[in-house]
Amino acid sequence: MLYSEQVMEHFMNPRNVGELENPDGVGQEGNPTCGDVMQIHIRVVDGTIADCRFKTFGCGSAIAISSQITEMAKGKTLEEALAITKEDVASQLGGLPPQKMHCSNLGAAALRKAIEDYMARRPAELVQ
Amino acid sequence: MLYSEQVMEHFMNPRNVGELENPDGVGQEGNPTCGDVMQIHIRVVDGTIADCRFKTFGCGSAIAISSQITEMAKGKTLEEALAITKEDVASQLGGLPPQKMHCSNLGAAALRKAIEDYMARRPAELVQ
Amino acid sequence: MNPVYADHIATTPCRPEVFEAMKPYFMEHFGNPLSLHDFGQTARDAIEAAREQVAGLIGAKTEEILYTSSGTESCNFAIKGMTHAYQKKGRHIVTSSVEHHAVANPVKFLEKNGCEVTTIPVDSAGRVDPDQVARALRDDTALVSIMLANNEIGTIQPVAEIGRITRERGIVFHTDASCAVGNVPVDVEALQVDALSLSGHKFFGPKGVGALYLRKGTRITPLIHGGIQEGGRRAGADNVPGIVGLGAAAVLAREEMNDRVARVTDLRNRLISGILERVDEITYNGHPELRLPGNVNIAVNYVEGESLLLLLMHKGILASSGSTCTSRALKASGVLTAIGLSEQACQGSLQMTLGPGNTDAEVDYILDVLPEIVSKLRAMSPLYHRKD
Amino acid sequence: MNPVYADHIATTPCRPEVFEAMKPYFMEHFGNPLSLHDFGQTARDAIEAAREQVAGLIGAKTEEILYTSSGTESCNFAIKGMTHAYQKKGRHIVTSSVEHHAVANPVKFLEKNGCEVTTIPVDSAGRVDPDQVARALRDDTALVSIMLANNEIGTIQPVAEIGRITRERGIVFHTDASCAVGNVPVDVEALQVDALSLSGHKFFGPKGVGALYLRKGTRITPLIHGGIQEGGRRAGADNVPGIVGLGAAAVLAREEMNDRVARVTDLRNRLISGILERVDEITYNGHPELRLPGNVNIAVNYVEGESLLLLLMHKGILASSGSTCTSRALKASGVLTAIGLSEQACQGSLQMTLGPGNTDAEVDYILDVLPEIVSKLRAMSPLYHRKD
Ligand SMILES: Cc1ncc(COP(=O)(O)O)c(C=O)c1O
Ligand SMILES: Cc1ncc(COP(=O)(O)O)c(C=O)c1O
Repeated sequence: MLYSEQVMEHFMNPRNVGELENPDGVGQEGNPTCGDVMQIHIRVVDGTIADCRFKTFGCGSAIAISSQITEMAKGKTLEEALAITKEDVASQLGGLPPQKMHCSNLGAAALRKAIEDYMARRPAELVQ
Repeated sequence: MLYSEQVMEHFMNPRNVGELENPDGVGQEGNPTCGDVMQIHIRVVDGTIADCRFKTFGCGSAIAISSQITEMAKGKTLEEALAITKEDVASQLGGLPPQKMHCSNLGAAALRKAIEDYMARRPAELVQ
Repeated sequence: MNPVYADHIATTPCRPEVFEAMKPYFMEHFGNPLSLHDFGQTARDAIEAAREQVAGLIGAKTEEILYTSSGTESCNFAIKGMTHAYQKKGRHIVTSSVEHHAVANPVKFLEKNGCEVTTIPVDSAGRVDPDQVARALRDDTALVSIMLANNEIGTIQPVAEIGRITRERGIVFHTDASCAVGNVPVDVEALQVDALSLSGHKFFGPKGVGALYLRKGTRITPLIHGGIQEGGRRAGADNVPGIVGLGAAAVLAREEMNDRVARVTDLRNRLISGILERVDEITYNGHPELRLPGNVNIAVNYVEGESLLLLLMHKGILASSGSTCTSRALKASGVLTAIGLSEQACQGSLQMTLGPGNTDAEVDYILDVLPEIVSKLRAMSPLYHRKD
Repeated sequence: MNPVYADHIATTPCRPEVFEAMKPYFMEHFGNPLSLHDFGQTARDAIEAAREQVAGLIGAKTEEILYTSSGTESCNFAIKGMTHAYQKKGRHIVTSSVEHHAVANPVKFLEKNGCEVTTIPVDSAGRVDPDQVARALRDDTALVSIMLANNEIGTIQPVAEIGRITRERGIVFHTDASCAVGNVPVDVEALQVDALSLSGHKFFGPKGVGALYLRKGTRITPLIHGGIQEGGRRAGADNVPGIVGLGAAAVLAREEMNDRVARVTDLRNRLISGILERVDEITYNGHPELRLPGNVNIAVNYVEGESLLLLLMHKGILASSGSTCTSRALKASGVLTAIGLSEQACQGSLQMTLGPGNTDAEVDYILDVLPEIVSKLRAMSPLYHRKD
């Protein structure tokens, strides 16, 4: 197969699958008509991502990326989490086939949306 | 190879190769620039072909045909010899590949020319 | 456990008999059929014997078989060569919306280069309506090309009916039978086609060899010009071992045809009915009966095909999919779209194609494994959740 | 006695190493390189490894190698595909008078279909003058195609000089190296070509596989449209075992190149000087040095080539000829005519092409046998008599 061992490992044993009860933020990215959909739930405690779950409709790399990015997000401050790039995710996974690089974008985008959702729900002053 | 056994046998062991000393008739057919040349010498005794020789520049079938037609001509009257067709020669040889049928024409034509040469050398009344 | 190969549409292994037949032609009888000498004669005899074998499989005359390097080359040869040869009639081509790239892409190329193309749609089972073909024909139609069996959904087209119509109108008709020949009975007389493409590696023959059936009297312009191989219609050194292998595969296919069809149809029916019993929200694509014996094409809702393939592969099951992510061109299958599947459903495409070498135990194993895999992926799918 | 194979230009046997390399890909590793699963990956790895091997033989980059089914297909692909891709520049083609049918016939086809063609003549050694090529180039020249080595007289063309000229003018240049690659050192950088055709069965690889070198950035329109094999530039199921065999043949050729050239050149020189010593009234055709190592092409005056071949064959020697009678098209060799041989001399054409597998004893045997055969035929020839 065209995937690295790390991708396959995450794909076969994805971390953080599922949803959170009453999540603090929810982000979804992608479009089922043209490929993958990723949904990320976050729990935020003291400005830090305390927990993080995903559900993904997509190919092997999409699932591995979801698993990887939720692992990376946990324990990070919102600011740190927002700084995660698609390249970070891909390199943590030992690289992705070129035609799959767009998937890694979805992960970062879904996480950003979840954080934005969290911030949108908070009173303005707290978001500072 | 594409030739019958009979063709190959005549080609490998051609009969009547050579020329006659003071032949009664000589015929040549063909053209070295585009393929085969056959030359036939005949000796005529009492209106019958008593001896017959050939020289041929040409492919396997041309040589086999020359050998075969000289064999067929020997002992025949001039009239009988003139009646030999290319098909007769080809069939005596167990057939020829289609693209080689034109060669068998050369044999009959060279023989005819040798007989015509013989007749042209005789006084007119004898030719009756 | 050995892998379960359920991807016979992608390619098939050479049968041992085929490989045995080919073997002497690599090093021992290596002559070029064009050589006049004995080595050439041996090679010539071999490819002519194979021509008779290939012709025998499809009810053709020996001299109506032209060797090529693949089903794709055969299709290109037919489509470009016949359109060129009949260009005085016009430059209109009629084809279907479910053709393999091997037909669709040369047609597209011709369209960009001055031809006009009418593409006949298919119904939800993937069938072309012969009446629609009849209505599409014009005085300037140079060629009709409609496949015999579809490589994705397995649907078999009403080629004989179309053949009757094109013959009446005096228009030449090519059918791409690349994945049909050797797997279902094919007879060029019954089909009334003027040209038919076939491919060795689809029925246990070697890769690198195909053939074009061209009805006597049908004109064609060569695709590959050069030497006088194939009567000057297809130049290039003959792939002697490949051709011998194609002949051997044709002989096996002819001998085993009834058994193959019966056996593979039975395996397929067991597989699809087992799946439909065990997994809900599945669409079974293609025509229920008029399909390739080994073809099982389904859409598994709420999951994506590549993930399915990876998990199946982890369990030793080799299959394929028409999803966007499994396509190197990153486009979902045009065939699934043509039969009206939603784009989301296309993403859940799974194709398993069985062959006579598959066993009941292998089908049982797939049926054991597939439901868990689907459940695992659905549990991860945000779309599936939504639905509850 | 085993036959003496002196017809390496017609084809060569697979080397045992080549066949061994191919073997696992018929039944065991039979996957389709396009399949995502493991069987596909194995096949994909195999053809990519071979691509590197083929590239290595000719100094190309791996991604500059496209697989085809023969030298002829490569030539057609290059000539039609590059002319089409560069048609905005114009439709003028420059070629030589001694090209193989694989080049001459597609060029003729294009000429009939709207292209203009300039054919450069050759000198009596069969060489093209690069200056004449330079003078033939026009603003609307789309393509130059001049062969690297001639398959009949063995003459090697000044391809590097021509490459320098075409590059200066910004015109793409294809060379047909079908009978050169694997037999003489070939380096696409030194030659400065944009495209180069090669053929597996000419250097101990399998029949049914060739390649086109296409310099990075050079445009080409596919000849065979369809799937996404070869980056969409050459569709059709990959001939995996054939490609693996081509790679193995390339590796052997690279390793053995110096030895091959030295050994075969020596055999050839012994053969031709022996013939010239023993038989009078013989013309040695082609360039004395700038020729394929194994090529001996002579005209034996007063006798006809097919008869020579038959008698040689009877003695177990397999050779070829450019005479009318040995050509299935019943036309004398255009190459021999192009170097100025009289038509009668063409009839006496005899070509013996040696390979590294031939032995000194075999050369001695040919030298033993040939004079008698010539004498026998001359004794039968009415033309020979005339001359005395
Ligand atoms: C110079 C040249 N070009 C092209 C070809 C054709 O190659 P293939 O036999 O692989 O089709 C040959 C083979 O005879 C050749 O010698
Ligand atoms: C319907 C159809 N047409 C054409 C082809 C192409 O044949 P090949 O793989 O021999 O090039 C295939 C193979 O997938 C096919 O299934």
